[in-house]
Amino acid sequence: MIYNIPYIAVIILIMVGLYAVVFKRNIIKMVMGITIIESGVNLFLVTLGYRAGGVAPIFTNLPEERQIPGQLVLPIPQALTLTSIVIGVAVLALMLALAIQIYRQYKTLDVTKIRRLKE
Amino acid sequence: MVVTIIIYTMLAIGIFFNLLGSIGLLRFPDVYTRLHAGTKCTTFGSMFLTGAVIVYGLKEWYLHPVAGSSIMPLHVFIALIAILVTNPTGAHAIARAAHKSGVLPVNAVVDDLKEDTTKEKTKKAKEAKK
Amino acid sequence: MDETSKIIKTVSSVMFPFVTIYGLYVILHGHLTPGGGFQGGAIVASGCALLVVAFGSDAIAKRVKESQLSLLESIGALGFISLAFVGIATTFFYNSLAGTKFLFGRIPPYGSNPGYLSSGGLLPLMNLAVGTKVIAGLFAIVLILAIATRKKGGRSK
Amino acid sequence: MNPFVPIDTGSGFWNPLIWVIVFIIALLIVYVIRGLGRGDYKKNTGQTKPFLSGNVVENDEQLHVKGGNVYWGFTEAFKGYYNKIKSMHTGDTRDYVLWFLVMMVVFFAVVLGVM
Amino acid sequence: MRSRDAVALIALVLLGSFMIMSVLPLANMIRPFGEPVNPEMDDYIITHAQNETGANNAVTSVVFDYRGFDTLGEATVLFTAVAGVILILRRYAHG
Amino acid sequence: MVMKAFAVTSVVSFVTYLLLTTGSGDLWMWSASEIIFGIILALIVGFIARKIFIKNSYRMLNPIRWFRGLVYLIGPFFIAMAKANLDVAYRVITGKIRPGIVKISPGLKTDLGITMLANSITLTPGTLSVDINNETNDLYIHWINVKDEALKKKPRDPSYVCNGFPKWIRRIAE
Amino acid sequence: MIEVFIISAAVILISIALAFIRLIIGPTIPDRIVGLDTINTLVIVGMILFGAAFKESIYIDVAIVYALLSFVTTMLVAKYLEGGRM
Amino acid sequence: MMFEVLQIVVPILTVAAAIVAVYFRDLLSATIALAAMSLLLSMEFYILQAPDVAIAEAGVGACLTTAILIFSIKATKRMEDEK
Amino acid sequence: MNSIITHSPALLIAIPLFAAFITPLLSRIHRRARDGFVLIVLAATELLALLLAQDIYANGIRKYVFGATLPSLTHPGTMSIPVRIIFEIDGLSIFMVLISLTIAFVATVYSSSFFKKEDGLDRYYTLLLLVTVGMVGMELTGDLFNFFVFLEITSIASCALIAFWVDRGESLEAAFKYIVISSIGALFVLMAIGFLYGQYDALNIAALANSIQFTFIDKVALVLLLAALTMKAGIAPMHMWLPDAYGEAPPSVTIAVVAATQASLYGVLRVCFTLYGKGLRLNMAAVGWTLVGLGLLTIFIGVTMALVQRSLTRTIAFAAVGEIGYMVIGAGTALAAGAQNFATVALKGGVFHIFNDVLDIGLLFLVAGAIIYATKERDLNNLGGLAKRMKYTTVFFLIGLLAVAGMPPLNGFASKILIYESTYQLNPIISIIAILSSILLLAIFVKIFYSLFLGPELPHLRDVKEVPKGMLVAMAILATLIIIFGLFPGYVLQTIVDPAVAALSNPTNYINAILGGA
Repeated sequence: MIYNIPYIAVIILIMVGLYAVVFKRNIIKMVMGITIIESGVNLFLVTLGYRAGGVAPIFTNLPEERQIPGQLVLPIPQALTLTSIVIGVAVLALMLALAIQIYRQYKTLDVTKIRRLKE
Repeated sequence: MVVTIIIYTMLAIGIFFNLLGSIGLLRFPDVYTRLHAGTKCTTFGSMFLTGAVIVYGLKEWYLHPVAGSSIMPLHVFIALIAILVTNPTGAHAIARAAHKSGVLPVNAVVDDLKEDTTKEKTKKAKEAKK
Repeated sequence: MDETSKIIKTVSSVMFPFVTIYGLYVILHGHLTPGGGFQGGAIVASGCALLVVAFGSDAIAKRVKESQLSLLESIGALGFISLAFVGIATTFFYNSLAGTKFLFGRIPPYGSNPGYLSSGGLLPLMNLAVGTKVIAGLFAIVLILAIATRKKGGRSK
Repeated sequence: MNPFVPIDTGSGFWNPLIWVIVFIIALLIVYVIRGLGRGDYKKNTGQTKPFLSGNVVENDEQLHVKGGNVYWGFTEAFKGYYNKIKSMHTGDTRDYVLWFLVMMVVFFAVVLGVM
Repeated sequence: MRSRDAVALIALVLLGSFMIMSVLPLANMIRPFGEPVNPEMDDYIITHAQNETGANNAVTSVVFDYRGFDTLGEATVLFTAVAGVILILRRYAHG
Repeated sequence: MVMKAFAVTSVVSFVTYLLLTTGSGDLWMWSASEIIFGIILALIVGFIARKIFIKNSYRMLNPIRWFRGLVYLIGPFFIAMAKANLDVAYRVITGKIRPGIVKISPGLKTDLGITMLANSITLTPGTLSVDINNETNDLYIHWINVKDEALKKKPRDPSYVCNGFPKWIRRIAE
Repeated sequence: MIEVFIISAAVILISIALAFIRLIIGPTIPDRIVGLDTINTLVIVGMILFGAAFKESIYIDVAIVYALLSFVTTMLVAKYLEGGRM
Repeated sequence: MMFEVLQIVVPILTVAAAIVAVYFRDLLSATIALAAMSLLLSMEFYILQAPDVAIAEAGVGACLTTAILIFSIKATKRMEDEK
Repeated sequence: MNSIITHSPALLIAIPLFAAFITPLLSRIHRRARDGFVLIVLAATELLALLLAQDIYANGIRKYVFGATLPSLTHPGTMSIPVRIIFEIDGLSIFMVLISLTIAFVATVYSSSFFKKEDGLDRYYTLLLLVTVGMVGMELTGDLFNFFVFLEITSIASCALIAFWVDRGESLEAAFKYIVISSIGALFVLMAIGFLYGQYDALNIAALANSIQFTFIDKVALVLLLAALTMKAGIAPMHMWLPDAYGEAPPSVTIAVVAATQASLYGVLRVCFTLYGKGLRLNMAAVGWTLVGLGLLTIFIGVTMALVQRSLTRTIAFAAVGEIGYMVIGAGTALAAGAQNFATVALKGGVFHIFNDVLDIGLLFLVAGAIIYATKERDLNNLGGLAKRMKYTTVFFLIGLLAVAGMPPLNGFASKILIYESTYQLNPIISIIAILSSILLLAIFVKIFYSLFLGPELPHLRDVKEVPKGMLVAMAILATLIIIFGLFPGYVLQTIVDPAVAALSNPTNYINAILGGA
């Protein structure tokens, strides 16, 4: 139970981010919420790859007392997380560019006023 | 053995100052004094902590002079230099921004900067009038 | 007194080459130490962001054009995909340099070792290509967003 | 392969070729019937003019039913439904996300409850 | 908007509880923290990465060799985002 | 002039690169490939940063100045820093402060010198550089415990806040 | 030796928590950045200590990245507060 | 033993930073809190033995995310303005 | 030639990607050169896809392992699951790829004359190519994480394209909504991938499908995947982003986004039928019934909302929502029916309708684009009497509306009748509602056709001209395809739809192709 703290932190992060997206009116705040969800998912992936007592799967100057079988952290989740981080930055940049242009057009950041498209 | 004692001492000093910095950050009344605590103490404490790691790395290098054991002390040294250069600059940037954004020191005895800024403003206003 | 403090400018310009060389180090040593194309590229792009902050986006935009950045980015991306094409004699993305005696062809021994820069096959080259791409791309994003802050109101109707 | 294979729908079949032939035959029949009609119908005379109980006929453009007004009666008849469904489409991004979350809960209920 | 907030809160709470349930080791449902079950694929990479790719960093060998295609996709995502930002802010990019 | 800046930047980058990659091989501490790539990368960095790194402070190329800088760092600077921290510790515990912002004219000309001074001041007892006048190089310093005698005359005496640093820095950087 | 480093890192973590409180309660933006700056330095130190504890010299690279880049954030916020063009 | 304590404290701090980032009405403060969250997340990655990811998060979170957020706040407006 | 076919799965991605990277450079040289280059690249890719399709129909499932010593070496000898990324192409994949590439080609032809003076066209073509790459990648890949990456490429590129008219606030708003919702969805997909990876330590779809055990976590992952992908596919009540995005994008972009939506639908099919399909079909009946219900809701909401729209593009967009419902009903019926024999018929109808829907809706959007191009007007109330000025456009609109409403002998009818027949056997009410909705749709469009094209000329539309040739050619391609598909539905079904349906209903083949040895 106590060792699953990172997993629980993941869920709380995701829920906090979703809270920001669902309840906050400011679009930049919503973007921040999405960033928080993104962080949560990244943490989830890295946590999946953790092996208790292991070190990173890098063989350069590995400490001698770490025998290799079973002593290294799993590498694939880390690779997935890297990809996910890049995607996060890309999406963030795009959303912020849109936010800037929306502000230029609508003169507001309030999402309840940015709704010319309805019905 | 002596090296171990040195490392322990440096760690103790570093931790002391870092904790002190954080406490000062909480106790002081305004931004500038907090900067004193936050910048000076943490920089000094970090110097000692990183110094301890450097000493430790050097000891390892001395004990096992294989290729690669030199990386730790040198990289830590680079990190230390970077901290030393950037921290005071960051503090300066914050202080300047704070003063420009209108956060003035609490209970200030004297404030030359404010005087000068107001002087300049009135001067500019006069020029604008002319 | 509206411009940036001299101290910040000086420190930024002193820091910039160090940040850049460190970023390039991270890019090139991706197969030996933590890091790689993306991480190093992000570091170098952050160094460029440092310059944007210290000297203002006007001064930087005068030196660096958006078209140059996109050119660099395209070159990086093309380099990466071409490196992937190199292996197409066997399969796409086949690491055809590993194990040859050529440029990066060395194979390190199994287990803990100090690492050789000349190992890794196509990996260091791919790192370089991705690094180029990421530097250009992220810097372009930062620069354009910085320029976008300037024109308040813009061309809206 | 025969390009004119019919589709087997389980209980019947569908072959557009037959349909086309039937359609053409029907057209022919219509044409024939049309030919049996009155011959004294003349275009561009008073015969074709609309007669609105003696009121003045407005010009064509005002008679034209605008695209946005089609099925006005239909929407009027189902006003309750349309009010509800229109208020569902708020145009608020947060509501879109909220619908997604609600549907996720529904899926959870279905999958965890039934399976 | 009261009802909307209530619905949103309920949905969030339900979703959170479902997900928390799925990460708690009630019946060993997900791998417990720090103890991967049967990491066959990763162990293969750990043991063969140096041999097959010549890279000491197994993460890099995964990123660029074993899953190199993902990295191509990742680079494409970044390229796409840059193109998108330039497209959206093109009034500013070209001066 | 540009060539010189390029060369200096490249060499500095190369040295940094060598520091980062120690222990990689047999050429004393480096492998041949590291050195080759180091040279290439250093040239690239030199090309990019040639107009940024060194504006006109070529006098820093003198090794005697480096030596002086080292002595300064280990000697007066470190002692002042230790004092500073004890001072802050004292103030954290007792809460006795008497803050104020004073203006001093250290009389340094170069950018590098004033930067070093400002950073030294920030790290030393009770003082923090708040602002700088970009034309006259006057520093505005936040002083945590203002002494009354410093307030007597209007162009303040720098010696109260920066115990002899300007002298050192003039010898290092100017 | 390893335990000592980890205990030191734990104490650093307490300092981080304290600085984090300043980040939360800080009445003005500069107060918050001071908190962030302090956290930054402390995290760098913590990472170095962990690196020493794991005996992994290559982990120090992460700390260097932070040491080089942490003040960009500070300067960005400072620049924003100063007003004027970016 | 100590190590487990760390593995518990850092996630908690991360979550706290995220909550604070959502709580702040001032977008600039929220950005600062987000930077702190990214920093702590990087620390967590570091503790979970993922230095690659930690470097990426450092390079992105410490600088680029904050930079583009602050630029866009500058281009729009600072306060969240909720009634 | 042989090696081209061997490597064609990789080339299908690599060639458009290469072109996308090169387009910004090329557009500095000459505008026309760039347009032609993009067209040639897409045509070549389409040709390659056709070659690959022929090969697959002849020789069965095709796999391509990236970075291995052999393209078909799925996993090294000591391993039981694959390590590397594998492209696995069966009938369904190649079917979807053909759709995507056709649409991308048509969009390019169309936009080469639709856009004249706009700036930013170099990025536009790059992004169009990237959308294509994203869709094709989603459909070809046999790796779950790879699927996520391509999903993100598709959504980011589509978002940027939707915001192409940056001076219209509505476009920006639609793009923002789209990116928010799709990035959240994609994050949940990633979360689900994490759950599956954590359990089975595999990322390959076939390997996962082989070892899936329907534990609690598997169900959670299923829910996350299903919710995110159905949302991306635009199923009610998560469809609301869709009319915004479809309605406000440039029409050539809209048809690309339509194809992207179908790619998400492909994801739904793949998850339901392959990933969770092995031997446990009975358990999926609940999901099937849910999908049927949602599909009905989608049809109903889409059609009724299309009635009250004032904007031409939004009307068509809501009709598109309704059309999506038919495909979902087809898939859902197949899931709910289980092993009964009408499952295949329903699946056939659903899969066939994917292609038909893309063609019909695409044609309608292109016609709407032509009207916007000619009149600069998209409000229905300001349009009328266009038939005299725009003869070809009128004909194309007529074909499109008859097809979308499922009038014989056009293609919409052929697929809809399959769906009606099979759903009637599941539950007659479903089929009746579906038929009624279709009739309502026809009524709406006939009326709109009348008020747009027939009737008197409006004074401000007197100087309207027929649109340029490129746009007409694009519309003509789609119209021809519609007529061919309508006249020879049996042939089309036998050649391309049946392999797709066979691939869906036999997940074991999919699994064995990967895990059954090198």
